[in-house]
Amino acid sequence: MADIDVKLLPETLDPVQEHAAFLACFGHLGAVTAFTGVVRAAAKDVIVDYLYLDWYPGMTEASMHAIAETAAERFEIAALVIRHRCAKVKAGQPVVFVAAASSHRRAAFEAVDYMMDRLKSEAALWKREVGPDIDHWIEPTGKDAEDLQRWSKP
Amino acid sequence: MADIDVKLLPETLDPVQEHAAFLACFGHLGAVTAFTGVVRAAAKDVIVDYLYLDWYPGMTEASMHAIAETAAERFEIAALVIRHRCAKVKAGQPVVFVAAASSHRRAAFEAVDYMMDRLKSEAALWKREVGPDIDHWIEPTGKDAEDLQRWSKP
Amino acid sequence: MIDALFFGRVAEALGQRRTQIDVPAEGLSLLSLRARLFIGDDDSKVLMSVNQVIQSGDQALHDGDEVAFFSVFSGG
Amino acid sequence: MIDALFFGRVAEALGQRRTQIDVPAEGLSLLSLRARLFIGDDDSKVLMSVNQVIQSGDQALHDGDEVAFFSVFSGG
Repeated sequence: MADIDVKLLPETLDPVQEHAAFLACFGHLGAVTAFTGVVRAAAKDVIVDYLYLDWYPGMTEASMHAIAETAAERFEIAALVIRHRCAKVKAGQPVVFVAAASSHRRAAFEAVDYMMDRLKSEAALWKREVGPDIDHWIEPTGKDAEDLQRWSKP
Repeated sequence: MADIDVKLLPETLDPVQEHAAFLACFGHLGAVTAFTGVVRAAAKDVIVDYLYLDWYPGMTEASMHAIAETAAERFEIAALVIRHRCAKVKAGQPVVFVAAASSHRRAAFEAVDYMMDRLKSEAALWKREVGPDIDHWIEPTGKDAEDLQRWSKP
Repeated sequence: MIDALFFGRVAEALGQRRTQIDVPAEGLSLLSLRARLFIGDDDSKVLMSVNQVIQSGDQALHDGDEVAFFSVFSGG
Repeated sequence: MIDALFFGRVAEALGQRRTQIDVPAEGLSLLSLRARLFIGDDDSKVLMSVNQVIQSGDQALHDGDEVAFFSVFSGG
């Protein structure tokens, strides 16, 4: 059974500390891939002050756990971690951290890539982008659907 | 021009500190992918005490820099870092750290994946595996050649 | 009593995040609850869950159920 | 004088990492240097570089050149 650790964080996410902890526990497996997503201060030239991520306590964590479990099984991964912010996340702050450890380099890459694609569209989160000239809910784009589609190929 | 930083390290490599420094400089771009390779204590059930990585001062750094430059150009990456150990690297110690920062998640994944595949076969390093029952030079396997071949597809 | 929760764009449109509804004697289905809450039928992007499991069709609701209405997910 | 360097399996086989060779009056080519250093011709996996640039064919060497012989790379 894979070691899966998922946390939804309403206040803060420290990717450096998460990476350190994950490497300390699972680095010995040989290959560790980590992805960090940070809120950008501008999206298509429009200033973003913060994201607000609405969440459904219980269901959100379960949806992220399900994604990690599928990834662990599909790519034969020994350890996976997902850390996702919710509530208000200011520009420049980390919003998501995902890592995978395996004895196979390729599997670790694919598992993280896969989890990120699924988190975009299948984690029970609702993202709102707020700035001086904007305040709107983000919905998955055609690109997101395309990214997800990659994984249904044989 | 991409920000490329390559170092060959004969004594120690700290992936946590490297990740922290890279995130601090380039996290604001939005997407950071990092890969850490650690020497495994066993390969195919044979105990490994350490790797010895022979290197060619000057040429080794240049070969890694060339790999990073090609990756930056091919995947339109804003910042790349490669840290590679040389000399004696004990089991459990990190041997390689590669990271890419971009505003595009997929590009950051692909650049790191690509650099790892090329480092395996095209960095001017010679890896020797040493343990109680083994002492041999490692040469790229068919799998490594296959991994590399992926990137020559259109 | 049924707990009805709202998230994302739906919460914003309704101006509330939660309401509680008694199950009438004649019973209550998921889609009739949705209509009663004035969650527009024309908006095909409203998703529903019962006890945290996403449901796409209609079904009878029971006392103690937790029902939620929300827009499509966007995380990551 | 030419600086000849050896790495990896080649350094181990020769039992040395470096040697210096005077260019004879009649000149010296890369492949003749290789033969002179007793680096087996049967081992197709020996790679060569001149002034840190990998070379696959033969070429004349010059005073001050840095020549290296090594096995295939394996990093990562």
